[in-house]
Amino acid sequence: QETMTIGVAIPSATHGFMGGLNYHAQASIERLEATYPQLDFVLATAGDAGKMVNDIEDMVATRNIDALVVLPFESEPLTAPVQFVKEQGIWVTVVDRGLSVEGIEDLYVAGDNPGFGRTAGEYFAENLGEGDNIVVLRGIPTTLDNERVDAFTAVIEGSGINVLDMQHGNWNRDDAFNVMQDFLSKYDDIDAVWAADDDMAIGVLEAISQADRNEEMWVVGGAGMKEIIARIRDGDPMLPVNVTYPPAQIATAIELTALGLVSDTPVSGRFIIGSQLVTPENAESFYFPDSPF
Amino acid sequence: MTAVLAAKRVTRSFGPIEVLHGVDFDLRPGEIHALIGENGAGKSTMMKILGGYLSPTTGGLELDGTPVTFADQREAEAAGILMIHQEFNLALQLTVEENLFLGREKRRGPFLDSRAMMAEAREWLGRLECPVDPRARVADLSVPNRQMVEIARALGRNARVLIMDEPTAVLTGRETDVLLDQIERLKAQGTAILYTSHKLDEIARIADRVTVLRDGTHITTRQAQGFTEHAMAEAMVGRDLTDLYPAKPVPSEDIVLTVEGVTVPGHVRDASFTLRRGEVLGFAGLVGAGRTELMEGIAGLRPVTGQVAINGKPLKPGSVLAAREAGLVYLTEDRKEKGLLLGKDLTENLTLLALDRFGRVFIDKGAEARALTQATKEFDIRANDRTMLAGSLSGGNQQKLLLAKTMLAEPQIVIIDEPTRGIDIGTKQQIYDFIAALATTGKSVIVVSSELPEVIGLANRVMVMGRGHVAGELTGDQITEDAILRRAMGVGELSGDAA
Amino acid sequence: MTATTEAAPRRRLSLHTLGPVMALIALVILGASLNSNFLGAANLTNVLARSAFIGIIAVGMTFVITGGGIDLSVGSMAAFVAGVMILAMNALIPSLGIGVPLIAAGMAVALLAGLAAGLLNGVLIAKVGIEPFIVTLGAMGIYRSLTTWLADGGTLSLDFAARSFYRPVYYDGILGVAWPIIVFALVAIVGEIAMRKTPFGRHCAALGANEQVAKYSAVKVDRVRMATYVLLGGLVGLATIMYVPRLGSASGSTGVLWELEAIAAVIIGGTVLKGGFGRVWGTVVGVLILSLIDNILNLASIVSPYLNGTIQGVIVILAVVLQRQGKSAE
Amino acid sequence: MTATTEAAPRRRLSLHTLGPVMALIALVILGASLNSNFLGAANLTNVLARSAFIGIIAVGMTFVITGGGIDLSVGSMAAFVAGVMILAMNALIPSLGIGVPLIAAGMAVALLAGLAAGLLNGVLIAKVGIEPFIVTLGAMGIYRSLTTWLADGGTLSLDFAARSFYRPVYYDGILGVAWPIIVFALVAIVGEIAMRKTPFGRHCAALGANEQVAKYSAVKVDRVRMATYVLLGGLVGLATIMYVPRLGSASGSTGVLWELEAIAAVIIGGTVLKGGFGRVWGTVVGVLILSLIDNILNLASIVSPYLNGTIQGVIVILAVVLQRQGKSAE
Ligand SMILES: Nc1ncnc2c1ncn2[C@@H]1O[C@H](COP(=O)(O)OP(=O)(O)OP(=O)(O)O)[C@@H](O)[C@H]1O
Ligand SMILES: Nc1ncnc2c1ncn2[C@@H]1O[C@H](COP(=O)(O)OP(=O)(O)OP(=O)(O)O)[C@@H](O)[C@H]1O
Ligand SMILES: [Mg+2]
Ligand SMILES: [Mg+2]
Repeated sequence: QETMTIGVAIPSATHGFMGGLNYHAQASIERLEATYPQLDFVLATAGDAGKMVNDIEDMVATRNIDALVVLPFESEPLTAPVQFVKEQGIWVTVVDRGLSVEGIEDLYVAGDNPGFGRTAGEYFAENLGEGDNIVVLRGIPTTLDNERVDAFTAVIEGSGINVLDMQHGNWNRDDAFNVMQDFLSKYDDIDAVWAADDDMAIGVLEAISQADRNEEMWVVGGAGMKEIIARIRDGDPMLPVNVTYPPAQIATAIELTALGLVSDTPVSGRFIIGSQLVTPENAESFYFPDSPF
Repeated sequence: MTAVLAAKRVTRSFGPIEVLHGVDFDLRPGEIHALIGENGAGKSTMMKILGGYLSPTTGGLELDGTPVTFADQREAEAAGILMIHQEFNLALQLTVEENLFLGREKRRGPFLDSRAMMAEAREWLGRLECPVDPRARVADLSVPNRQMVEIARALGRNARVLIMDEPTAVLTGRETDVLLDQIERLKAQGTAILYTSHKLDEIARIADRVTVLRDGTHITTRQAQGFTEHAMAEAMVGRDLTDLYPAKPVPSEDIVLTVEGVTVPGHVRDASFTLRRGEVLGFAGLVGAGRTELMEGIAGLRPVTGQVAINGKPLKPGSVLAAREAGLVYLTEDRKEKGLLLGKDLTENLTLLALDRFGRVFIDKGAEARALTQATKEFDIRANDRTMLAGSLSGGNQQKLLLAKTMLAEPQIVIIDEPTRGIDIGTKQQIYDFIAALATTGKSVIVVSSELPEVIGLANRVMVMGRGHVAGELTGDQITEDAILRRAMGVGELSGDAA
Repeated sequence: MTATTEAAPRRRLSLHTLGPVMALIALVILGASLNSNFLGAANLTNVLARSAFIGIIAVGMTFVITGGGIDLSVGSMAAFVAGVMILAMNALIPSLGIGVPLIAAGMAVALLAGLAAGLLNGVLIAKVGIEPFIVTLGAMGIYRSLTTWLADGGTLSLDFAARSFYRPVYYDGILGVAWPIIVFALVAIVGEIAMRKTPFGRHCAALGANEQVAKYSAVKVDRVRMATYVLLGGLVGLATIMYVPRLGSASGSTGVLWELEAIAAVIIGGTVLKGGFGRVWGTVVGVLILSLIDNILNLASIVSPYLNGTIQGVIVILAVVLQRQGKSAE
Repeated sequence: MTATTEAAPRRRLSLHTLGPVMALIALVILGASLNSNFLGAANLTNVLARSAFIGIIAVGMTFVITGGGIDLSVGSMAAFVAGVMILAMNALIPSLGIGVPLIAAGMAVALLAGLAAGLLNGVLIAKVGIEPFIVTLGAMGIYRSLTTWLADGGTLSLDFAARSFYRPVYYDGILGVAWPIIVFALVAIVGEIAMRKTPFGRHCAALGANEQVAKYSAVKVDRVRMATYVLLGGLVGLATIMYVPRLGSASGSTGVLWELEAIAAVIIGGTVLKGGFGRVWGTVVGVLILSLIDNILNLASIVSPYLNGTIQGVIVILAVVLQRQGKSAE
């Protein structure tokens, strides 16, 4: 039986979410290699868009891949190279960040970035009222960060909630800690924080507890880090809810791609994994103790 | 005859301190004008002003009788004035040829004309009988050869005025002869030459006129004819100079240093000698004989094979600190690259070698200050102020600082490589007395010198080196210039102990 | 890399000396005028405590740079040391329980790991003779990736109970002064004394100024050079000891760009990048300048946050322009 | 920063000279043994073409470093230039249409922007006299944040039709040799000639070796120093011209860490970090070594991708160890 190779190109594990994504990618590859001896995998992680394009070129030129699973580091720069891969007759699965030209990929598996911001925004709008103050920690300046924040602001617009400040915490605990410390120095009245990512939420929580203002505000992170989910499950008053953005979507994508290669199962199409609100009631079902994220 | 270049009532200050006080000076075409004076008298400063490297604080320069100011040395050079610095002015990482043509490369179209430059470099070096390869890196050259490159660079540029600041300080007799011949040739072509040296015999030999500076003041300018060396020395120092060399001390029979079969790869083969307590041992030889390398090997600065023992105890090879702790220190001939931290102040330089004597945990700054006071007195270091940088001292005073630094380690055995390089005649006498006094107090001194009179005048015994091995040993009355040179060049009777 | 080596500073109270201090004062005034909480104890404590990690490392970096070296690996070394420390502490909980012995063991592990990492850099640089830039660039990649690998791509977290016990090491202090500030101050003072008053400091400067001269002056050049890297490694370990109790975690993104920040602080403080002259107090000023810029940008929210980097860059350059102005005016 | 300055290489065919070449050959053999496609035209074209960006920049960096400087801003400068180029081209489409004039205009904008950025660095360093490390560190932050700001936090994209038209500049070539390879080869050859055969190259080396001496030898020190930065800026512009058709976009994360990669390539190639000696062909070898490491890691999925950084770091250090071995054996 002929062996087939699947190339997987993802960003490297530079922050919690990507770490989780890397974990799920490797775990599913291990699983699939055991299940399907005829499948070979090439996993490459990249720290920037150029390196990711290099990796994809190498997969095509030297590893003769039959399918490519890619989570584009950025949409625009990856579009042409992935299109080129497609033109070679290679199956293409795109994960999470869509390409800037429609219809290149055979399979699209993604989370819902605007939905991520919207779900959080809706919770804020429902639980805060006229004149309440919030601060926002954004991620690394990127398109997807913009999409999330735009959706968030669109929802709370008109609710009377004041967004006191927005700064970039770069999806990083230390940066978020520093930014939150300074927000706390700057504003005497903060009712809630949207940290947009659970790594940042950790830093934010620490800054708040150092300033001894735990009673005053609550924090909503995002992406469902296991520690945070556990605290929600246990009813931490500072962490009322979370919004999912599952790093495991990469596993879905790889598995579907593998299935498409080894069987006749039709797998092309679009799979959008919606962002769900994690509440103390449903938290248990979002808790994965083995994931590093 | 009108002067090509003249200085009118030139003063120059560094910070609050004036080092030249209204000096008048003129230089005529086709003459060799010597500028002499003690260390720190202001010779280099005067020359730098004439060469456009420094500007006068007050007063001015005249070129062909019309006042000029040089914004920088480039303008002076455009006017045909060139200077050979007392301190080297070469980029060590570059090759000889690259240095020779730096800033005035020959071009063919947009490219360098390497072949022409190489040929010309060979010609200039050949004219100076300097055997270095133009492709060699300057960093790999010995100090004398660097000086020859520096000279070649100036000679190759057809200057109207050539200023030479102690060009022969690091040269041996033979190279000096070659250089002086070249200077005579330039003079015959009408070049005006300003020359300084602490070797007064050279001055007497080539100068047409002599100007004497003392403490930044113009003392006299007169015809060289009939100006004896002795008179020059007195005019410089302002006091009577008697016998230059002190009486030779009598060494004891104890052997303090045994060097046996020492080989420094690439430089010295199988050198053996001994040194006695209270002895002054001279090392003579031509440039490139390997004296420096042998001494550096003994002092732990180069990898060596063979045995070195101090007071019978073998010395750990390759460690300067071990040598120092055993009582042996080496004073380098390369003051600028290996001797002093030119960007640091006097104190930091003075105490670097013997820093552990100023406290193991904290440095005792008070003791350091006292040491500096002591050293400036003992070695007559003339510094404007105590916090000045070593690089701002006059050349001779840098040498004195280096000597002071070395002696601060209180060695039993001192190896001094070129002890009086750039030292004025008055101070030379002090240093000779100092060396003799050291020996008298039971210390042992090795003097490596290219000035034969110095070796002859000081040493109890002389080792002659030639082409990387010890070519002979001379004692007592055997020590004559002729005997040394014959052995150094490998002609005449070779004594049995030569390797 | 301009002509700075030649003209090592000498004059006291010159603009060159005052440059960074003036920049610092200007920043403080700016901050105070922008926000009334700026000079409050809480904000000052925040800023100073945050500066401590980079600050402690930058003091060590001052010695490395003064000795003519450079170390690009400190940021990722800190991440690695933190990772090792967390793993060790988690592993020791069953045997030591949660308490002072556990913390002490963790601290010892961090210090030893830091010293070992510094020693490795030092040996490669001083004994094998490889360019410090290359050794530490390589080490930077190595530690960063080892940390990611240890954390399996994610974050290494200290056991929750252990962290709660350890937490006061960052947040508490004596007489209202937080521990990181105290430790940073001590390191800075000891560093300043070591640089100015001990043979080691002298030898570093001599080595950086002219290695040949140092060698001819019986300075054990290799040993001094190695010592600077070991010292820096040890200080990275110490910084990590302060860092881990803050968030209780380490990941591949811990300490990213700390190396550039530390080096920048050293240079802003007046140490000469090519070696030969170093000033520990200047480094402290440099660290404070860099921290204050961030703090003020967060407090002010004048501009698009996208432009924060621009303002930072401009201020850093201006701070050094001030300093050089004094110099070129001689 | 070790004893390298003294013994800058001169001897031909020594291990020191051959070190990087041997490392390169070893990598090629390793790659060929791991995968039969490694030496195929497609893979070689890929590797060489993608080396071109860093390679072109590294050639310029060789001059800057030889002249005793450093430039940390090249990566973010490339991002900024790419951003400006894309904005300019998008803006010009209505008036120029999609065609050769548009591409030519875009190229001109990129070159000019690069030269201007280099000039700015050069003026601050050579005329104002600020440490190159600080100037270019500041510039790095400034350009990076300006790019993010221009892109409004996202990505600047070249109009799709324009990109399709422009794309062959990266992917096509002459006689099967891709354009970036041709341009890189030309830049390397011209650079090597400029370094060895023109007064400019000599003056750079003299400046890096000893600024005083250069100045006293009638070398226009400031002008040469400035020229190295302007040259580097221009080459960043040129690299961008090749880069934009490949990815068609620019964002705040474009060119991250290019500066370190370019500097590493220069040092691996044997140029002395403290200045005074530079070798353009060595830089080319250095760039190829760095690209091959990535390529080989992709060829052989031997280890956890988390450890890629470790392997990279170790190989980089080893490549330079080879080189130094030759040196210390003198
Ligand atoms: N850059 C400087 N800064 C401060 N003082 C200086 C500087 N350059 C020279 N001096 C001082 O000027 C005086 C004259 O020095 P100069 O070098 O001209 O002496 P010199 O006659 O050449 O001595 P030597 O025979 O030792 O070379 C000395 O006292 C010296 O310390
Ligand atoms: N035969 C030779 N041919 C060419 N170069 C030589 C030869 N012998 C020695 N050299 C070079 O000359 C230098 C010798 O050093 P140096 O001239 O300092 O020796 P020395 O005997 O100490 O003489 P001096 O003390 O007068 O300078 C070394 O750098 C060596 O490479
Ligand atoms: Mg002089
Ligand atoms: Mg000698």
